[in-house]
Amino acid sequence: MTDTAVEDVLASYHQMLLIRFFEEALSDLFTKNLVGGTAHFCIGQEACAVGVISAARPTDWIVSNHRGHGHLLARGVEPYRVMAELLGRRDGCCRGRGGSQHMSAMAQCFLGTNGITGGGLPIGTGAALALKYQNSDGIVLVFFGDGASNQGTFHESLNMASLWGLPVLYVCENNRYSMSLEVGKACARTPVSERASAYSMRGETCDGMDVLEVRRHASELIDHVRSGKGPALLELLTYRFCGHSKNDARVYRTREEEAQWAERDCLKLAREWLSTHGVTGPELDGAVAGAKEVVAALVVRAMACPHGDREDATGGVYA
Amino acid sequence: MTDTAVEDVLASYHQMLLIRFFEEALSDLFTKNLVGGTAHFCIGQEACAVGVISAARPTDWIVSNHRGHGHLLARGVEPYRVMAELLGRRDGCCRGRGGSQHMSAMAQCFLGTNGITGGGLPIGTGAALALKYQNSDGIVLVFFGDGASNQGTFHESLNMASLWGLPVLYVCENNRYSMSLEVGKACARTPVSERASAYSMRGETCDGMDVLEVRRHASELIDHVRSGKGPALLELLTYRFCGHSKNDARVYRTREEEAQWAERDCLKLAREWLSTHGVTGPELDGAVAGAKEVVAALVVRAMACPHGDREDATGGVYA
Amino acid sequence: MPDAVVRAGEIYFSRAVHEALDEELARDPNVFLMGEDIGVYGGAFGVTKGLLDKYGPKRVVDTPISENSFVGMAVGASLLGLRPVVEIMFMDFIALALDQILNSAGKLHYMYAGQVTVPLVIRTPGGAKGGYGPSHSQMLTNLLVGVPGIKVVAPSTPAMAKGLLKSAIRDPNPVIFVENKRLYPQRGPAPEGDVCLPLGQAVVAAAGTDVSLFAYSAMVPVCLGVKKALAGQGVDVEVVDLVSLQPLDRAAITDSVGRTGRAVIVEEACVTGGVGAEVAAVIAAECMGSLEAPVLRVGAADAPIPASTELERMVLPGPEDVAAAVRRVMEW
Amino acid sequence: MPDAVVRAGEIYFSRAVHEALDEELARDPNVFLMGEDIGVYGGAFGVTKGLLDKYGPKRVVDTPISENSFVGMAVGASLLGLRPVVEIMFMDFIALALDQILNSAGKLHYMYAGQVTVPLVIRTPGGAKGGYGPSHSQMLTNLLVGVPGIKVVAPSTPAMAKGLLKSAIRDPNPVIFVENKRLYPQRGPAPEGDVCLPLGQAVVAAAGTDVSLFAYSAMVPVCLGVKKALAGQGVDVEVVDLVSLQPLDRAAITDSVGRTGRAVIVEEACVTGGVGAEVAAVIAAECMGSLEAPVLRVGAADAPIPASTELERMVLPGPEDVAAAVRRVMEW
Ligand SMILES: Cc1ncc(C[n+]2csc(CCOP(=O)(O)OP(=O)(O)O)c2C)c(N)n1
Ligand SMILES: Cc1ncc(C[n+]2csc(CCOP(=O)(O)OP(=O)(O)O)c2C)c(N)n1
Ligand SMILES: [Mg+2]
Ligand SMILES: [Mg+2]
Repeated sequence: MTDTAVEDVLASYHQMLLIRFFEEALSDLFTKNLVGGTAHFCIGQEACAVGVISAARPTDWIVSNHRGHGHLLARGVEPYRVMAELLGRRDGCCRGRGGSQHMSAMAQCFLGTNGITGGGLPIGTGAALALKYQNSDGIVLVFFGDGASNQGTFHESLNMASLWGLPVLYVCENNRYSMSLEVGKACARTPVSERASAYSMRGETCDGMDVLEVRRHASELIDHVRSGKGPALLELLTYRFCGHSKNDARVYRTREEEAQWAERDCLKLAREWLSTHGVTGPELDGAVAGAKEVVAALVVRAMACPHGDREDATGGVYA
Repeated sequence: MTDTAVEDVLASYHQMLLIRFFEEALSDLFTKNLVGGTAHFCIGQEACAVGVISAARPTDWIVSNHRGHGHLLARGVEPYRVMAELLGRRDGCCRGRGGSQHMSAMAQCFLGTNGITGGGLPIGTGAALALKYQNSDGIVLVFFGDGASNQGTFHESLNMASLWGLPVLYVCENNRYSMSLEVGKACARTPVSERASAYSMRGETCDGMDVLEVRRHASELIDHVRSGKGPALLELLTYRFCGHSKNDARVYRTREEEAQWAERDCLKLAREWLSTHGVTGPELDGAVAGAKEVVAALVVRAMACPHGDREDATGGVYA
Repeated sequence: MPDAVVRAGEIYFSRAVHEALDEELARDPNVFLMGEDIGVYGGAFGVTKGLLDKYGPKRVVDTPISENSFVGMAVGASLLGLRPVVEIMFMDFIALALDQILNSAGKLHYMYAGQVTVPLVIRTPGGAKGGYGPSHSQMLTNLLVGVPGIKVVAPSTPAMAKGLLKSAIRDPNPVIFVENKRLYPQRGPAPEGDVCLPLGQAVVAAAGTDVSLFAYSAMVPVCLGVKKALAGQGVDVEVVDLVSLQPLDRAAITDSVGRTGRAVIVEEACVTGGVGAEVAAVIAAECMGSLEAPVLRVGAADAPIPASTELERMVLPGPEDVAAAVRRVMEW
Repeated sequence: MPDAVVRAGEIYFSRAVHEALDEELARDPNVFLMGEDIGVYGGAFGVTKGLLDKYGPKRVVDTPISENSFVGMAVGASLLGLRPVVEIMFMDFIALALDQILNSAGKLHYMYAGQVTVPLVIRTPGGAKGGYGPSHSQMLTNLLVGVPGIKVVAPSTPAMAKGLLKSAIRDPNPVIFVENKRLYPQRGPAPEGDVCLPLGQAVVAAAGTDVSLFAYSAMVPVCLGVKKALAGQGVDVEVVDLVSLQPLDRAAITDSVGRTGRAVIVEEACVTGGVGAEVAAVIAAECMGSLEAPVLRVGAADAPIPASTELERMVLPGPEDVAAAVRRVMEW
């Protein structure tokens, strides 16, 4: 292993910790009734966001779905502004208008989370069309779930992307459920990546808990896409440790299944890997403590931020 | 060859002749400006409708698309009532309300043509769900085109049909174009039947000009579907000899290509086969003359039928 | 409603919907439910909890996320005699299925000249409930009213929810049954057992003489609150619950305006292009003789619903907005 | 319009649309067209004929039949600075793409707090043209008016078609540009070259003093015909072309009613829930002082459009219906 590899994994570990604690803090705010509405936590799936996005360039575009906090943070959108948005505050990256499922950060080439399952697929595909139109060497990453792969937009978008050779990597985070429906009861064909062949598209499946594996596969497919060989589909096998959204008793799966997946927690795997590769216990503990601190501070700051005013509520409908 | 086989092909030849002359007569009425709106002729594709529908039971349900006259006639819906409907007359099977693209004949288990490309796919799939729900041994045939296979409803419907093992045969009449777009520029993967694997579904492609071949494949897949082994997709390679709809200069394809396909006219192939199998020239000529006569008579009759009244126009919106 | 079936306590609105589904599933073997996560999960708002256990997976069908096609499938199944009751998890997603609603469900009975009926119900919760954001908060009745061949019902109480849903399921036409997230946890009396309420009829929720407030769904309780508040100020408000948005009960509307001479229409949807516009147009056409003031509309600002609960409040119509409109027409 | 650009002859409405597309494609390399069969076929109504040859397949993109996704793709492309002009072959198919119109195109600028604009145009021919039947004849403006964040424009003349389409393409907001099959073969004057018309403004198509007829798209020429017919009977009709259905030019509406005191609203869409309801509601709210008669609406029967041309005529509003409504308000 080269030093760069260790440094990369360490950087990823930092990012995954940030996401994990960010989500836990948010979950805590929900429990305390300090946030309205609902949110979908990506706890357990951190390696997907971090592994894929770290393999891309910061100028590549990202389109996300309803479970998008990890994607935002992995892309380096300021965590404070994400938290403020989730809390509906004026400093939120969309001034509190968008919230969890409707949040963009154009300065970071983050085109938006999306509350409509499957809604991001054509938007990301269209962004890729724009990149090709503009002769850019950028690409688009479109994140979506196993459940979204059953929407018509999946079929329509992948078909057009393939026909026109658009620079887009479709990233399916297969966490085995779409809300309560097990993937085998929702997708007539699994693994989802095998659907790629219906569009003459390259498709691959890999372990979504191992951030190194994710990055390796993503890098390879991103190269493929960027080199003009057409779109590709990457399926990441993962698991959400929490419920689908804030109030979910998880009656559709067993605690045993959950425990098995917990064994393969991406944080645990990354930490083990780093230990084996010479990173010391104190260093790793320091990373954990550091991430917790960062999150605690930004929560305090975001909670103190005021809400928007009437103009924020009703203004700016038209450009 | 058994006598039944010859009789079957002869019956199919009769049906195909009826459809061909019916369509030609309708086209003529359009040329003379005696019909409003537009229509999509199936001239060239007769073997598809006749081959598949003759392989099914009269109690199996049919869902058709915008190019549905052949399906109606092959199912035995009274040609006069179909023509009257096309001419917007009171004796039309939908009293002139539906016209070419919105015509049903429930007594013949014909669930309807459909003006929305891809719109019939979920409807037929839902009918199959009803048949399974009712423990019927009936099945549904859903006809659609190569172009329709790019609608989201294709993906969504085939996925659900496969998940739930619904008794439905999807019949894709691949006539190489969706209006003007060549199938290779519209479908990222061809043959269309290969898309079936994305739904763990059986898929086959066969010559759509040879009515015997069509029936053979359809019979086999209908058996498969009826025996509870789940849905299947049958793709028929065919060609529409005419334009997409009444005003189409066919600039998107060459006259040479058309001539090549004309060589394989389903009527010609069927006639040749029948000749080889002992049917005499006079008998075959008689079939042609007979079909022409039937059509001529029903056109006269339909033209004489009155239009509906105000109640036909605005009544009966609610049951 | 006959006294015999009045139960002692009150029940939640969500429970009333559940009971209607339960009873109709028990009554008619052709009734079945389809939708996302309605089985073991019990639906995003818990309305169908327990029905999978009771009726099995044939009658309670969990679908993949494919709104346009499962609505289309329900249409197809209804043509062969089944009575599908589809849940669209949030009303915001109904746009995905609008083609099948508009071009199939609403038209087939007419365009096939009566050969078929489409006894289909689509239940869907609309409305904003504090922070769900732009794609999970809309009251999209404006998309549905004016689609020929479909009925649209929006109950405001548990009793109505139960009685109207039962009627909707038995109706031979496609009915969109609009629930409201904010109403689910509201309680009210509701009959036990088999009591149907007629579709197509508005209800005078509270009689009054000075001004008619027309409302539906979660805005009805808001209007009743305003009535109470204004009673102290000497304004006697009549609250008419439209209940049926399509067909509209035009007679009930014009009768009420005939009595009061003043009309304010209140809805949670955006003001522009909403149901309120249709009600105002009916009044403008038919009540010239009795109108003593302009017809005003109160509704959401013409904007998406923001995610922040504070901003959301500013976009949605509140009791103050209703009261202000009432005062304006009273002072005319 | 400056005299300099007035051309000698008249041109077809379809030609005017074509010219606007051609000129905008030439002017701005970010403008491109997407839709079904718009390339070598030239579009179902021939509007884009020749543009593929002139601008190539990068600028004129033939799509598969995937309405929801190619509209969503256009949204995505517009976020990165392109200016897609999408054709939806028949307005009836717009329901398939409504999710992306409602939940993406109309909301993104607002919900991302101004970080993006969505400079997207969707052109689509609505209206019945003699026998196309229930799924190819609808004027579905009712689905679009009331969707926040989108603009809706419905020109009635070649000059407007050209000038407004150019403005729509340059506008930073999503604009639905409603054409009409019956207008395509109509001729009229239209300027040569680069003349834009402002969005959002109604136009008094013909001044009058007795009654205001509000109309849009193909009903404007019908109303102008009625004006002529009734002039002989001593009724001086004002015809106001709404042009912009969203936002509505409220001032133009109330001004006209202020002048005439009487209003009839005419549209090709079903009466119930249509644009006419919104216009009537605006009048009912704002013109109390000047109204001398009920506000009437004329539109299609609340039914699907039948395929038979004879039946179609009975469903659609005709000049007799308009004249009858005018007489009713005059005799009030
Ligand atoms: C069009 C639409 N239908 C349904 C929903 C409700 N919903 C939100 S997330 C979700 C499950 C999505 O599953 P998947 O794509 O696997 O993503 P995951 O939640 O597992 O990350 C559902 C049904 C929605 N938001 N949009
Ligand atoms: C939703 C929708 N989009 C577009 C159309 C217009 N249209 C009618 S038929 C057709 C081509 C269909 O191609 P295919 O499915 O291959 O059938 P074919 O016409 O070749 O028989 C198109 C684009 C339509 N009727 N409905
Ligand atoms: Mg999932
Ligand atoms: Mg075809």
